[in-house]
Amino acid sequence: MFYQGSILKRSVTILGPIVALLLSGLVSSAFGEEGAAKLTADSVQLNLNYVWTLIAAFLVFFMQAGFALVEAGFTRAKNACNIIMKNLMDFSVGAVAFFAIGFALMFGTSSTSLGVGSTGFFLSDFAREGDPWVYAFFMFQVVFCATAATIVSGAMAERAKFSTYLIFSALISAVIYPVFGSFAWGSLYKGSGFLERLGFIDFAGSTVVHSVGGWAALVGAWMLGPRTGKYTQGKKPRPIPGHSIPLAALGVFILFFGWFGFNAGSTTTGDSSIALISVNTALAAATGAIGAMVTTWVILKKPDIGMTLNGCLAGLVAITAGCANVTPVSALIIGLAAGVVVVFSVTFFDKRGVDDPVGAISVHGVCGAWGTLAAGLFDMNGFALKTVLVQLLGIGTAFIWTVAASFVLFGVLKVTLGIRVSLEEEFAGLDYGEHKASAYPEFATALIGGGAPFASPTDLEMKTEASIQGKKISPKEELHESKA
Amino acid sequence: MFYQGSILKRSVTILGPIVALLLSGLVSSAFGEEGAAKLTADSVQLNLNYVWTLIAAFLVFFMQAGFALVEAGFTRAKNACNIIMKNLMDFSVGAVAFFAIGFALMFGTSSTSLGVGSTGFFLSDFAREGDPWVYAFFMFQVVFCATAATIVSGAMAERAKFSTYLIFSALISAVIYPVFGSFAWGSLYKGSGFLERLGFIDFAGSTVVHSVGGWAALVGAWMLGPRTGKYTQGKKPRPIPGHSIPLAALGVFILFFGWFGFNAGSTTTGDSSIALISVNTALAAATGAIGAMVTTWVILKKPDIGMTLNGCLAGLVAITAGCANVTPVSALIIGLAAGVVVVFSVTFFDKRGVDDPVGAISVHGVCGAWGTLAAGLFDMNGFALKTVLVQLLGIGTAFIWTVAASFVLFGVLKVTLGIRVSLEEEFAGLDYGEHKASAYPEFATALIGGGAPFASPTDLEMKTEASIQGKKISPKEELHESKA
Amino acid sequence: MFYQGSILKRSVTILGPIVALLLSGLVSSAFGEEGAAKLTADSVQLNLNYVWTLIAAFLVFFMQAGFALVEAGFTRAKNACNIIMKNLMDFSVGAVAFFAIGFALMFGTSSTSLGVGSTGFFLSDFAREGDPWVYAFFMFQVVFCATAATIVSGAMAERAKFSTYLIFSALISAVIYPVFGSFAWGSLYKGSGFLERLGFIDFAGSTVVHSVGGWAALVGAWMLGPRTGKYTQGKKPRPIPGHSIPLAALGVFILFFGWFGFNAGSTTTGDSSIALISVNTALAAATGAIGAMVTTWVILKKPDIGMTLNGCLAGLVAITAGCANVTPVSALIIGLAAGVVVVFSVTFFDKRGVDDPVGAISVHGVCGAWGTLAAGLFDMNGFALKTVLVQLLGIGTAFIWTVAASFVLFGVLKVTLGIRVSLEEEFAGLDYGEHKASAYPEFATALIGGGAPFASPTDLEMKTEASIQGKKISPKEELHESKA
Amino acid sequence: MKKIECIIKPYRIDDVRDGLNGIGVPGMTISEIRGFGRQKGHSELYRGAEYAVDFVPKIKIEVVVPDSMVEQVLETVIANGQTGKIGDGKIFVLPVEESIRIRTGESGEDSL
Amino acid sequence: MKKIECIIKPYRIDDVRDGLNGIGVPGMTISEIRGFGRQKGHSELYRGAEYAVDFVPKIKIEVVVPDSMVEQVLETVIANGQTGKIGDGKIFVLPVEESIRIRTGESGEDSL
Amino acid sequence: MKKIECIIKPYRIDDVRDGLNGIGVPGMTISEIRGFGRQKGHSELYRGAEYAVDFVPKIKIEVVVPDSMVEQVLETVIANGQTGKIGDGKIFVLPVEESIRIRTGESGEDSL
Ligand SMILES: Nc1ncnc2c1ncn2[C@@H]1O[C@H](COP(=O)(O)OP(=O)(O)O)[C@@H](O)[C@H]1O
Ligand SMILES: Nc1ncnc2c1ncn2[C@@H]1O[C@H](COP(=O)(O)OP(=O)(O)O)[C@@H](O)[C@H]1O
Ligand SMILES: Nc1ncnc2c1ncn2[C@@H]1O[C@H](COP(=O)(O)OP(=O)(O)O)[C@@H](O)[C@H]1O
Repeated sequence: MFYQGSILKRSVTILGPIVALLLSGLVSSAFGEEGAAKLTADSVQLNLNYVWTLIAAFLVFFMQAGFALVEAGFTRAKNACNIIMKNLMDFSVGAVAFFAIGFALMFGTSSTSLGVGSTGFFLSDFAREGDPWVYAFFMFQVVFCATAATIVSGAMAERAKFSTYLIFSALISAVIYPVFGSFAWGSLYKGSGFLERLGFIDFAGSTVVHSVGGWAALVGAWMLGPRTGKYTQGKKPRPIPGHSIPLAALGVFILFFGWFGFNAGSTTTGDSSIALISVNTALAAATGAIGAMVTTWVILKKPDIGMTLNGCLAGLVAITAGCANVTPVSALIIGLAAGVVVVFSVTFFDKRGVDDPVGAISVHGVCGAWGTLAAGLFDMNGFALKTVLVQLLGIGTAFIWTVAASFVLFGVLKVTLGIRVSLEEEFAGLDYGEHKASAYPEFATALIGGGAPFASPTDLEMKTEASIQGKKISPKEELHESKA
Repeated sequence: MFYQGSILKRSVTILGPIVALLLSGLVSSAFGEEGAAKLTADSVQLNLNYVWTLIAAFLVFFMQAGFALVEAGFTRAKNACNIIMKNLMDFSVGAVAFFAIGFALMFGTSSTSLGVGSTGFFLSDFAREGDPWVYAFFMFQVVFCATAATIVSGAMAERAKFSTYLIFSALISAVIYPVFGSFAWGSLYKGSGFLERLGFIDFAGSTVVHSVGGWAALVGAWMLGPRTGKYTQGKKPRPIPGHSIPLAALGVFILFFGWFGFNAGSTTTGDSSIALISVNTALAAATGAIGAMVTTWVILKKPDIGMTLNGCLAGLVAITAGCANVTPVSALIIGLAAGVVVVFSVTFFDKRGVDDPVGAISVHGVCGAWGTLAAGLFDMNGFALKTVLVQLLGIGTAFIWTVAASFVLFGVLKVTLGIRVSLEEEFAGLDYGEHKASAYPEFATALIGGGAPFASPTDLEMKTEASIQGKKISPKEELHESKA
Repeated sequence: MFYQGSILKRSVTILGPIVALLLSGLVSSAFGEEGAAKLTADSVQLNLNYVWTLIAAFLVFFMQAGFALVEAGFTRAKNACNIIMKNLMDFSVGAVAFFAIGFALMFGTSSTSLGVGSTGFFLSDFAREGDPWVYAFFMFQVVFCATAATIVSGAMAERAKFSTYLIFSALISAVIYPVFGSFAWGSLYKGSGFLERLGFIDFAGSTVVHSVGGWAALVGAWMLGPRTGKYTQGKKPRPIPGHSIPLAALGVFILFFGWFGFNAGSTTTGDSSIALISVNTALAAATGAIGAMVTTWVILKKPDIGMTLNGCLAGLVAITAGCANVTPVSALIIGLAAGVVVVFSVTFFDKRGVDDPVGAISVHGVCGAWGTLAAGLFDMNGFALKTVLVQLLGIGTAFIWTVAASFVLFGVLKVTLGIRVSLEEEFAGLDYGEHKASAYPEFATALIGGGAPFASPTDLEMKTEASIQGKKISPKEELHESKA
Repeated sequence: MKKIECIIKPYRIDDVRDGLNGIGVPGMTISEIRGFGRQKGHSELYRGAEYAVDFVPKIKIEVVVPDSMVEQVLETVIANGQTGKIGDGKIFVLPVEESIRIRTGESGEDSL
Repeated sequence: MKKIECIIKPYRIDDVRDGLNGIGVPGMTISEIRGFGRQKGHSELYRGAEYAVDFVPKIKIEVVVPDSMVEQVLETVIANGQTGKIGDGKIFVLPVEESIRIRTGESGEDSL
Repeated sequence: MKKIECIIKPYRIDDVRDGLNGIGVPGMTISEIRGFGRQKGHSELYRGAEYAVDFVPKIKIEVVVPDSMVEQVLETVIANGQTGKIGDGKIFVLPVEESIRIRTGESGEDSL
């Protein structure tokens, strides 16, 4: 009696008339007029699900900060403001686009057998229904969508035009991500996708979120062409060192932290299953970092920090699909393999002329695919060839859909508005060119680069060039290998 | 039976004799001797409320890191240690002051009709009562109080004397914030304020926390006078660029993350109402950023990063009052408007001679007022003129109380101890002057500034001046327009 | 009825077949086939305990980022990559080691009266049992273990060999920490330690985690010898300023944030007791910061920022033992004392020739001991000499065990593999020597140091020395006082 | 032609530069240097201990002018750089044998 | 011996350095400086307001060579540093009376 | 008067400076530069790939002294800057025609 009384008193005292209105008016809740008198274990569990799902969503949101830092840290100081703006806008523009369109495509009732939805734009027909769960579910899904979108900015860093990028970012959130999402996850709400009907396992989105982001990044990086100075005349890649490893590392720690919400929160239910998921997540990240570190130590004779950071993320991406259906020992193996794979994958793309400044394609695309496959291979319910085949189907569908859709989208943008900044702007830095800004106005950044000749000469000097000398400077032609 | 047994076993095994004592001694809880045998849905919901409220409080606490970074990033390197110390002390000194005095004024039983409390100093008469809820509630409130206090440091950055600032910080936490808080929120515990009795809507504190902080910041910035070099002799404002946009941006992401706790946690109840609040919070922040970006893009021809970051915060401040009583579509509009307003507001104060290095007055004061008004205008229970008038009354009361109280407080401090550092110290940087410290001892910061003549010449050189040449150097008089 | 139906529908819709398998297969849960129909208050409370414990574990995990930043910020730029790698590996290697061995030693069934466990390696015999709580409990414990391990890296920063450090890090997680942990906390799971049987109070680990980490740090720092240039020929200590106070401060804020999970999460039960714990945690941190600030202000005439940051952490460490059994007013005192103590302790070790770049020994070792004692002295159940004596026994046991074990371990490593980098590598920086990396390749760091002659000359120049001139350069002998 | 090197206090740079522009100096080159001289450095605190920062930050201006302008440059620098306090700095005059403008290849005083 | 000081555009540094290495210049010293001249700076935005960054970043190369090499060095710097745009920079030639190699104590042209 | 420019290894700076103070040099100016010469740079790793950092960091000391002190300065710099390894650096001596102390306007050797 004491506690019930206390709850009543508090809920009235604390929430006051505003919430009372809320409860009776907009939403019908466990604390509605009759409800308050009759809390049941079921209604409390439902409340617990709200709390858990939303806290997990907040953690996933925080991953945006992690992405911003990783991408800023792994690129040059002269582009830091720009990459941060792109990350902030991935969420801002993406959230609005997903609210308006994407959520409906992904989770609305579908009239086709593929599963793409066609009801519920602007959450319109959901809100009337009375069940506030749609808000909790939307909140969790919108931060997932933002994650997929933000992956792309890293691979396109230091040369993608800001205005066009915003359009792309809006469309990946409104269309590209939700359409594939509806195939695999539509039935989490009102939809029903063909992949989930086949038994496709992608618990928290190795494919749905990470591979989709990674393959869109691949198309983007490829269509943009490499950063000027990234390749020698003989097409040999040259490293362009990122300007702040501590910021990049902080980004990785933040992503790791947020990933617990990403994986464990995907239950959207606060129950005992979240424990195993969390353990698997932590262990795979750990072995991912170890795997990449050891691989570079063997190959390069030194434990490479950039790769180790990528390896940690690779482990996280890889466990995302199977975090709920593999054992901890399997998680150790899945993460370790991802850490090894990511090192070779980064080098592979680098050599093929795809310039991905942060390793997004390898971390999210390749390791997302690996993780999805692994969720089938290591399924703790036993190995089944059918499951593995369905996993491969899902991986392949994601690749084809995303590459095709991104290709069309970037292609149209390229021939219409242009997707790449001018050479002068690239030299001067996108901070100046796109935002007339400096990330670190008080610090002298090196004008004389290391290995990458255009790593820095471009800096402040070029800003001036760009600003006073009109359109075109003509640095000797052969030095530049801009492709876009 | 299984689970009940398991809980019993665990609670005994895990918590051991210490907690057993705790339970029987200090607090009476659902796990007390009899309690354990009879968990009810009500008592579990109560526990859930504890968990939710405390986690939300932790998130709000983390906003302190966000404020510290935004303020450090938007000011010069030579003052970075000082602004960080001020932020750390806002919490440290403020928490003690609120514990000792503020909480009692805000939430104690009141003998006047205004609502200011007069019982419960040092939580004294609460603890005896036996209900540990007071601790959870205090925890949530103390981080709110710290937020209000820390807003002020940004507007007064780069010139406010550290020792006097500490006194001010203690008093805003002990008196200025709690008194107004008691008007609007007293009844959340034992008080009863006149504004809440009139139906004032300020769910999570656009006015109670942000405007109060913002208006105190206004008085502080105005009484201090602008930073030396901020205005030309013709009184035209000159920008003094902040030293690290990446740190400032990280601060904004952290604030955004913490804000979910700020708004949704204000239910202090873990139920379904937190979902809508979270969605509104995210959407308003998104459109706030978009609003500011587009506005600067139109006016200045470039999307300005500093303003976009401010715009995101402006959206968050604005949705704080109405996050629980407006629809998501309204949230989009409220945030968008805040993003536009903040750009004009920053410029307005800048031109009027109020030097606010981080935009605190505009973000928290002005957009807090806008958000409070918007909570009335967009009330999803329908528009009512009375509600809007009450909102205006609340906004006005906050302004008058805070400006008056701050004016007296800063006035007294100014004529007694002084509120501004000496010109030499300002040149040398407050890091050296107040703390004899360097934020970045290994990095050469530019001695030759950009637009702001004293942006940097002041640096290391002036430290030496200040340290070896006794009290006063006399740089040519006309160069300095210090007003305080 | 409505809600129950809704839960059923959602749990089926959302979780799909995967989770269904999970539930029936691996774990038996409240949502199992029959379970779903019969949620009880007990089962919901159990779910709440899962949610609370895991969220707290995530917060504690995030402290890893805090440690990395504090340690990087308080050391020189040329060693930033290395210290970050060490922190990342403390978790990565440590988590695997604790999973494989440590958890079994700490919490397995014990056949001796000391309490060290001997069952459950690789969580093997736990998983079969069916209760998924072991995963939640492991998750919480593994992040504690990582905390203890990571403390050590700070004290050994800027000179400890990376490869050997990894071995040490694995062994502290696999053996040193778990063995002592089993004495004090074994019965939280299946063990039964001699200290807990005596009534030793260390609620969240002032001794178990922090002192153990701190004393291992002491042995490590002592056996390594000081950084070259740290002491004059007359053995007078010289400060070697850290390269980024803002990063260090951000680290402290993150640690403070994570500490709420550390202390309040140690209930592993979501109930009302977490409120008092949180309040105590916040207040002790606040007075810790104030205590250190005032102490330096009195002694050094200026409020020292580095010490104030250490003071905040000292307050947190100190309240960790007694956070659940002291009153808020006691917490204020405990924190304040810790803040004062840490200042003198740092100076003490500095003068004694123990070079601890970040103050880890004083913050974690000394203040951990103080906090453990204080948990006895300020016990709100009343003062009892016996309790205090048991506390002293626990403090002493931790010291003896950790110092002895670390001494043997470091001793063996020193004579076999070596624990310190070469003088050339130390000059060039461990970033170059161990990882061939630069933390900030675009920023010119000062070649001309302040007080510490080798603060910087070592930088880029020495990298070259080290790389081109084979093994040994011979800077004039008398300049170097390397001891290891 | 002469090269005039001026070591000045950083916060005088704006005035000195404006002064030199005023007398028609065609260009100049500026760098940040650390000075040791009569004016001594200062001390800082780090985690409870004090240490000396023994240099003083200064700015070096290098300007090459025809012999005829030397006198005027010296006067201008002194007028604008002087505060009368220790540490105001030095001016050194060095001979220059040739000057070339890279853009055009012009040489001699025309190239300045 | 002469000391040749070249102020060039930063992004020409790789070519100029390679050119000088090509003609057998034994060594050189490079620093980052800020130039004021015909080429003007640019403006930036900060939180909604515009401000001028009035200098242009440049690189200074200092190379000391025997008198016999001076001509060749000048030609090489012009050839590699020239873009034909305002702001290409200057070359100044100054007399050097003595040069010493610290490692060996050798002096004169042998020490270069 | 002569201006003596010394390019030395960064970690020799404390000794060289103390040496020069010891013989009564009234002041000096120090800057951080990047050297190219016989001593070559090194390579670093970044995300799995190697790249060359082709310069070597050096410190430049500039000190202007009366002709009578030149010899002593040279000896002191050599004595304190020498390690005997490649890359110890150079000393260049340049003529100075005039020196002025900005604070007082004094000129000639008195101004040093
Ligand atoms: N002999 C010198 N050679 C080169 N630079 C010098 C010399 N003497 C002084 N300087 C430079 O001039 C600066 C100012 O000199 P200082 O002796 O402090 O004051 P003042 O110029 O007022 O006598 C020094 O910091 C140093 O950079
Ligand atoms: N009289 C001068 N003395 C010293 N440096 C100069 C002088 N004139 C120009 N400079 C340097 O040369 C750079 C280029 O000069 P500028 O006048 O902009 O273009 P240009 O060399 O094409 O005529 C300037 O930025 C400045 O660093
Ligand atoms: N001809 C030169 N002109 C200007 N600076 C030079 C010249 N030769 C060498 N230097 C400078 O002296 C430094 C040391 O020279 P280096 O050839 O590496 O070794 P050493 O002095 O032992 O022969 C170089 O890094 C460069 O900064």
